[in-house]
Formats: sequence, C-alpha cells, structure tokens
Amino acid sequence: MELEELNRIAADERAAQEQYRHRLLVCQAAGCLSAGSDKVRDALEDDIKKAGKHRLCLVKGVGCMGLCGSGPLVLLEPDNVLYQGVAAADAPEIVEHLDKQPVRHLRCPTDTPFFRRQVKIVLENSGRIDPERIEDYIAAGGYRALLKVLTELMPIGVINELTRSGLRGRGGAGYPTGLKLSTVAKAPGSPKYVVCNGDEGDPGAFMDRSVMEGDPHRILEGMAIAAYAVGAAHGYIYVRAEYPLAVERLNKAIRQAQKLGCLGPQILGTTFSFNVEVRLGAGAFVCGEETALIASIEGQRGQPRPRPPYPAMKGLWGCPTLINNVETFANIPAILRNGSEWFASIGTARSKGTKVFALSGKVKNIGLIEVPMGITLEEIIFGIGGGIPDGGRFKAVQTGGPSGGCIPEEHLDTRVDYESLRELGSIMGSGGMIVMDDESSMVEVARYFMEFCMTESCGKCVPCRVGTVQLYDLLTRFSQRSATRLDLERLESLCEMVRATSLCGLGQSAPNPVLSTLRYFRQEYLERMTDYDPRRAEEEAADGHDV
Amino acid sequence: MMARARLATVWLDGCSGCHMSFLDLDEVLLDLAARVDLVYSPLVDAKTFPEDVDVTLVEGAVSSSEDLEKIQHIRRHTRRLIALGDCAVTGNVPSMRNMYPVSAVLARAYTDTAQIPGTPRDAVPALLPVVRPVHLVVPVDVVLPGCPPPAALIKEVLLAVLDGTTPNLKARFG
Amino acid sequence: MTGQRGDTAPPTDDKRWRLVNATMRRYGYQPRALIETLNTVQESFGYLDETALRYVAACLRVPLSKTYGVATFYHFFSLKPQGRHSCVVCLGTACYIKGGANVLEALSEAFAVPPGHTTPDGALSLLTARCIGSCGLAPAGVIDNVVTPRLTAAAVIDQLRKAIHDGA
Amino acid sequence: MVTTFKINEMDVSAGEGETILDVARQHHIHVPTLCHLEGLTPVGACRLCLVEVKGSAALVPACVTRAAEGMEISTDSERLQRYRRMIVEMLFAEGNHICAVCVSNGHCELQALAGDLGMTHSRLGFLYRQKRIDASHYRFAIDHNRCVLCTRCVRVCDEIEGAHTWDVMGRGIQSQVITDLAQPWGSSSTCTNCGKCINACPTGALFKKSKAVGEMEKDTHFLGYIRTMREVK
Repeated sequence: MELEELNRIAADERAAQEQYRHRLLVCQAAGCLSAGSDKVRDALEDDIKKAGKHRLCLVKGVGCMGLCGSGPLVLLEPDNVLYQGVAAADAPEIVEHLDKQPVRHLRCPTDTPFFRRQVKIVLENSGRIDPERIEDYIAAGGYRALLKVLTELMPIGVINELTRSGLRGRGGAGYPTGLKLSTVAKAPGSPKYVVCNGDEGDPGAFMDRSVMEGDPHRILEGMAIAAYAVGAAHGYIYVRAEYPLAVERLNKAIRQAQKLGCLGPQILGTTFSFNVEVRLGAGAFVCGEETALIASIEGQRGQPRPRPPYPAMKGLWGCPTLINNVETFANIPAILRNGSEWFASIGTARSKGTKVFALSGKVKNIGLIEVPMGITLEEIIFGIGGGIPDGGRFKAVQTGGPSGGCIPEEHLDTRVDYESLRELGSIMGSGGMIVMDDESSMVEVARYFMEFCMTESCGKCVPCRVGTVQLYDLLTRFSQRSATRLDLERLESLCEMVRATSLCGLGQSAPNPVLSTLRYFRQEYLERMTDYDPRRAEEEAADGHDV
Repeated sequence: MMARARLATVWLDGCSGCHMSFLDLDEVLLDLAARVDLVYSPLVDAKTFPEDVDVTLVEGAVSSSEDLEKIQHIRRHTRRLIALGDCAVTGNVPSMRNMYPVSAVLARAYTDTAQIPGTPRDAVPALLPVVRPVHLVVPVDVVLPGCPPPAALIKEVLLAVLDGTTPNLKARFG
Repeated sequence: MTGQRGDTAPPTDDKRWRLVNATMRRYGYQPRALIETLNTVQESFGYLDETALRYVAACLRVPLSKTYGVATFYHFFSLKPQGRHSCVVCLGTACYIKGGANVLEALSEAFAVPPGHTTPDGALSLLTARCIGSCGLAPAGVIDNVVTPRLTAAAVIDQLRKAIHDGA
Repeated sequence: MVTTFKINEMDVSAGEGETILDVARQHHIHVPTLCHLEGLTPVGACRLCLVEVKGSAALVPACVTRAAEGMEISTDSERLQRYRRMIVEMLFAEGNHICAVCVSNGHCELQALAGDLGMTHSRLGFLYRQKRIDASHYRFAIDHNRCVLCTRCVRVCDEIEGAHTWDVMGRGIQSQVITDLAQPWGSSSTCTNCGKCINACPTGALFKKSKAVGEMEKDTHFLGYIRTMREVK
C-alpha cells in the first residue's frame, strides 16, 4: 500500500461520512457504556429509521469524549452540539430536532474551560472516530506517520526526531523516550521486542483505558514506528484482563491493520515487518513495573528483578526490549506527523507536550482531560474541573496513585511537570488526579494507599513485603487514635527504610503517600496520638521540626 | 565509698531459667553483694516492690493482668530497667499462644486435656489477649536476649549498668 | 525441547476443554502460554480446580508448584467456584473517596458474607476490585458482569436480592 | 572484561561475571546475606547485602551487581547497619521465630544475623500469624513459622536437583513456599527425597524429623561439589 492508497481510503471514508447531513457520535467508552450509551445508540438508530432520516443522519459509536461524569454523551456534527446525560427515551426528541434548534434540556455547553483549556494530541481522535473502523482512523490522518517514517526516514532519523521532541515516558518516571529507543537500538542481541504497558493499575486512573478503547490504532502505529526505530519485528501489548473492551478493540484493530498491510509482513509495501500480540494481565498491580511485566508475559509470577540489567539491554526472554506506556506510544505518530519542533513548542522547558489526566474525586467535572505541560494545578481543578461541588472546600489533590502524594492548597499554583511535582513529594505518575475536600482525612488516605501497596506487594523482597504491613498497622493505630510519639518515630524511620531498600518502584514509592501527608498535614497525625501535647508541638514547630 | 545500689529482680511469664542463670554467677554474686542490696526478688522475702529501686532485672513476658500491673508499677519505681532473657525481650515461648485466641488456649489447658475440666475464673489473673515483650509495654533501658542469657553476659551488663555506662553486648536469641 | 505436546488427553469430555486446547495450540504448547491458558480456563469454567491445573501443567510441561504459584499470584484467577451471582465493588481511589467502602460494608452485612467470599449457599460472590477504570461514575461496581455507576447500598442490596430470588 | 574499583577504600578488581559480593568475599570483607547461596542464581530479595555507591543515592544489592570501573563502594556505613537491623527485625516480626525451641538453635543464619548486626530486640509489632507445620513427609518436615521466604529451597530444587517440587504461592505477606499444588509434602509426586532443600534452608524451617532442639546443622558444601563435578563433565 502506498500513500495514494491511504489517501484513497481516507477520501472514500470522508465522502461516505459527509454524504450525511447530520452525524450523531455516541460515546461507547466504558464510562458512558455503563451509563447505558449502547442503548442510546440503538434507540437513535431505530428512531432515525422510523423517522425515515437514515439517509440524512449517520449514527456512529466513538471513544471517550472526556466528560465521563455526565454520560452518556452524544455529539451532533457538523453542528458541534454536545448532549449530556442522554437516555434511550431521549432519542425521538434528538432525532426530531436534527434540523431544528438543539434539544435545550440535554445540551451541554462546550464553551466552558473544561473544553477550551484542553490541548489534545493523544486524545485528538478520541470521541471523534469509530475505534472499531480502521478507515475512520485513516480518514483522520492515521498511519500517515508510519508511512512517512518507513519511506523517508532511517531508524536513526526517527530516534533523532523523538529525541528532539523532548518526549518523556508517560508511565510516570519521565525517562526520555528518544534515549530509551536509542539504547534499545544499540543494544547487542536479537531479536528485539517492543512492549506496550497497558497494565494501568493505579486506583483512580483510566487514561490508558480510554486511549485503548477510543483510538487503538494510534497505539499500534506508535508501536510500529518505535519498532522500526529500534529494529524489532514483534511487539506485545500487555492489557489488564479487567479491561475486556480494550482487549476486544485492540484485537480488532490488529486484525484490521494486518488486513490492510499496516501491520504484518512488508508493512505498507516496504521491507519492514512487525506484528503485535495482546497479552492479558491477570490482576497484579506490580506488573506495571517493567521487569515484573516482562516476567508476566513470559508466563511467570509477576515479580520484579533487580535492575540493571535494564530491559533495554536484557528484557523479554533476555533480549533487548523497548517498554513504554500506552500514552507514550500514542504520542509518537503525532510527533512524526507534525514534527518535533511542533511538539517541543508545547509545555515547559523540561517537560514537553501534553499530559492526559483522569480527573476524579470531589470535583464538579469528572472525566478525562488532556492539558499542556506547565498548566497549574489550580487551572486544572478550578478551571477545567469546575471546582469543588456541593459547597465543599478544597483540601488536597492526589497525583501519582499509590506511588504519589497529596498536594495541599498552598501549592495549587504549581505548574504541572515531572520535576515540580516530585519536588512537592508527589509524582506525575500515569495520570490519576483525585481531588479531596475537607471531609477527607489525610491519615485515612495514607492508610488507604498503604493497604493497597500491602496487598499488591509481590512478596519477593523483605522491606516491601513486611514493611508495608508494619506501616499499615501503624497507620491503623493513628486511624484509631491509639498511636503514640513512639509510633510516629517508627512510622518515619520505616518510611525512610522501605523507600531506600525495596527492590522495585512499588516498594520504593509505597511510603510516598505517608511522607507527603506527614509533610503537609502533620497536624492530623499529631492529633491522633494519645500522648500529644500541643504546647510541646508548638515548641518543636518553632525549632523548625515541622516541614 | 559509693552508696550501695538497690537491685530488684522480678519474674513475670517465664520459666525462671534466667534467674537460674543469674545464680550461675557463682562467686561473682559475692562481689555483687558488696555493691548492691537485693531489695526485691523471688530469691528474697520482700512481699511488696519497694518505692525506690536503682536497677531491676525483669525475666519473662507480659502475659496476664497481674504481669501488666506489676510491670507498670515496677517501671514507675525503677531507674534502670533491664529486660532479661528472650521471654522479656521477644515474648519467646509464652508468646507462642498469640497465634490462637485466649479462649482456645484456656480450653486446651483446662478442658481438652484436663482430667477434671474447669476453667479457673477468679482464682488466677486473667490472661491478656496477646503476650508482649516488656519493651512493647513500658520503656526498657537495656535488653539482654538469650534463653537463658549466659551468666557471663548478665555479669557484664549488670556491672556496666551499675557503673552507669551503656553495655556493648554481643548477645543472641535462643 | 521439541516434541508432541498436545498428546495429553483432556480430563473429561467437557467441550470447554476445546477452548483451553485452542489457546495452548495457538502458543505451540509453550510453557510461556501458562497465563493465557489459565485465563481461558478461568473464563470457560469460572475457576481453576485441581484437575484443570494438573492438565494445563502437564500439557505445557510447567512444574505443578510453578503452575500453582502463578495461579495464586494473580487476583483474576479464582481457585474456588464463584457464586451464581456476583457483585464487584470498586475500591479505586475515586470510588473510595466517594464512599465505595461503605457500600461494600453494607453489602457484606446484608448478605452475611465477607468481601472476597461466596455465600455458603453459592448464591452470591461479593468481590472487590482495585479499580475498574470507571472513576467518572464513582462509586462504581460490576453487578453480574454489568458495570453499574453510582452505587448506593440500598439499591444494590435490592437489585441483588431480586436477582437471587428470581434465579433461585 | 576486568574492572577495577574500590570497596571500603580498598582497591579491588572483578573478573567477568563477578559481582560486588564475590569480590568482597575474596577480600574477606563481610557483607551480610540471607537469600544468597553460592551456587544458586542470586535473586536480590532479602536486601541485606545492599551497599552504597559513592555519588549515587540508590543502594545496590551486592549479590547481583557488577561494579563499574572506578566505582567506590562502601559496605558498612551506619545507615546500612541500621537498615540491615531493620530487615532482620522485620523477619522476626513476620514469622514466629522462637529460637529457644528451634531445631536450628545455634546453627541458624537468621539468629546469627541478629547477633552480628546487634539486633537485640524488635521495635516492630509481631504479626503472630498462624502458620502450618507439614510433617507428612517420611523424613523431612517444614515449619512455615520459621520460613523467611528466601527461596533457596525453591532454587536448589529447580536448579540443582531439577525436580522443581518447591515454589511460592500467593503474594505479599500471604506468600508461602509450597510443594506441588500446595499439597502435603508427603503426597508430592515430584519430590525425590534428596534433602537438598533441607541443607539449603538458612533457618529451622526445613529440617530432618530425627532432630531435636539445636541439633539441625545445615551443610551447603554439596553445592560447590556438584557444580565442580558438572563442570568437569
């Protein structure tokens, strides 16, 4: 297949869609589906037929539109009218109003900060295209970047382009993607592998899920480009079994791509061959850690091993392996299509591009958002998020899940990038962002995350296996208000030790939620001690003990 | 000449093996007698724990309501508290019952294996839900593990404490 | 090591073993196919029993203890049959902040079954999930395989009682 | 490739495949270990052999790490000692280690570690979890109360004996070593009764039934012997 053919498919697809005067895009992502959007879609199709408008109006299922808390969502194009909270019973009214004024009581305003302040790269197609049709992806410019790469660039050219773009790993740690590709490309040994980490396990995060469900071809294209750059012929996408829809759509996308020659042998008429397989995760958070994920793909218990050697040198079956997270791969086609300068122009000096966050908790607009790096937390929570509902008062925002921390009000002006969040004792993480109001106890939040780490610990190394249990028990004492000064000392020294000595990232970062709440909300711990003396605490605070 | 130190030894939930090891100090006991007054101990007649004790050696874990009261009282009236032996330091053998609820432990002792079944109620102190080492109940100044700690170590630690220094001991459990 | 790996006969003539065999065949009966195969068993039979574990271990030539180690490492696998009805309460952060744990507690009390267990009559399995990725609908859950948004204890109890009553 | 580097300010060199621990032992520099056993694949799990590398915040496990040229390693800082004591405390708190009545009393690596590291008592809460004893095997028994999950039994059974009777089930604090499908050891269809696991076990968790308190001495010399004999072939 060549450029002309891609263009032809795109043109045919656009023509096919544009012959309809109206197009109703119905969100079929997990959030809206669980609110009944599949029934809405069926009802709309029925009613359009009944009204005899089936030649005028197309109904298509699309991926996540972002405002998950207001689903099911339906977008009317080309008028760009968004309906929220649509029920199957609303279908006749929507159909009836196709050529009239929009249905007022269903209308969701789109000139709000929620829509205006977002910048979409990874999610550019999400909610716009039918994730189950490769033609729709191609019509939106899909697989152009791959074709360009295969016909115009050497592998080193791809790596240079990604390096110049400043893209960093979106899994949380922010390792420069170009450098990682370069390492795998240069690592001795063959075959080489490309692995996409879709084991999104942070409680309160659903970014990768939305991309896998809403725009699966984008991930495949990103993987194929990366595979070309590092010299790999085989790739795996490791997806949680808890995401059956993502698995189904990815498998469908792989089959479609193979059929059109976008994956498989001699891709797009070149000599480059690359295949992708989906592998199921089976419910172990630790498998988000790259060496554990590799063990799991190999059919073993998902236990991490010490690094080095890094997977880039010795990964899957001992071969050089490129592992990146879903969002990282999803950025790659856009960078190659639009150029590294374009990508590098978005964001801050050291963190380029955008970041997808799953905004949830005590915030008005719950959903999936994509924002430029460098935006402040305040803009996200009070601008895009619309602030705290029900007259509540903001207390903290949690980023980075069980490896992250709670950031208090005084740091809301922080600009979101890898370094500034780390300085605050949290991390970027994969993109969970949970807003808490003053009803939330920070000790309870810390205890909640420690319980998570305790049950998700793989059990291999002593500090994580036993340390998380000891930390949880101590936090329980605080929770029950039976803790003492001695317990506080123990808590702090254990946190330090578990962080320094655990084998993998899960254990090393398990103390983060405790440490960050101790740093910003120490008073809540002190108040839960039986031998707490406010006067003594004041003296200590004066000595600079506090923070 | 320095004032004679007031020494006490107590026996909570343990087998008295640590006291036996203490007695194994043999002739050192004579030197010791020159430096301390043994004011309370299973080895002497005193019935109540005195008000003002310099050093107390505690053998045994804290297992019953009586142990708990005793150790709290002792702590209040002792300057330097030494946890003597594994039961006091780790819970040791007495703590093996911690894997089971108290009711199961009592049933095993007084019903299942008894010739004349009958669980004592008021006659003996109630068992605590869990047996704990002394330092998890009250602050302890020096710990000396061992089952029992060798007499030589007891001597070393005791003399160091009497001299007001911190003993640097190479002890081990068991 | 090469050789005929598909020569172990299925334990019974249950047709579901064909699905299991198909998965193993797809991966050439390689030991690395263990997790994929156990996934198929879990989906086909609802749980992994000793017979299944022995069969898969023999076909893929994975040691028994390793098979068991893998089966018990991943939470998605269950070694006991599940109830006729199931209710998964999400305890992801967003759901937790919005009261998922309270819903779980109420359900546990109402049906007298601790989380992670099945009622003695096999009617209901009460389970928890780390995050089902439906944070926008918190607190969310999965009732008889249908994702259900904004759980309230009363509504879920009601729905499950009806389901159990109608099904039993 | 040979690298030269420093351990505790002493100039040393490592040959191809030699770890920091190998080199330290050649120079009689003591680095405590528990999950490590010469002759088995190292796993870096107990974290006792963590050492400091100058200029790096991260600690590295000596048993699996090869030193890079010019590295400056220190094995015995106050911080490392503190962490090691806490690791041993954690193990004592996790299991039910009653040295006084253990078959391995006096010959136990965990007990010796506590003594060497000055871990005289645990400030952590003991977990006191009920664990099983499996005495169904005709010669051997396992007391899970004393197991530290070092997986030396698992590795020796797999790598040396080739039976892979042992593995680990569950995860986190619920982890436990098992034989076959977590069945009684005596009913295992794969165990060859060779006893290598008994000798590889650092504590009194795996023992011979004929032994009373303090009588169970372990002998791991067979590992070196087997390795040599296999190399000769």
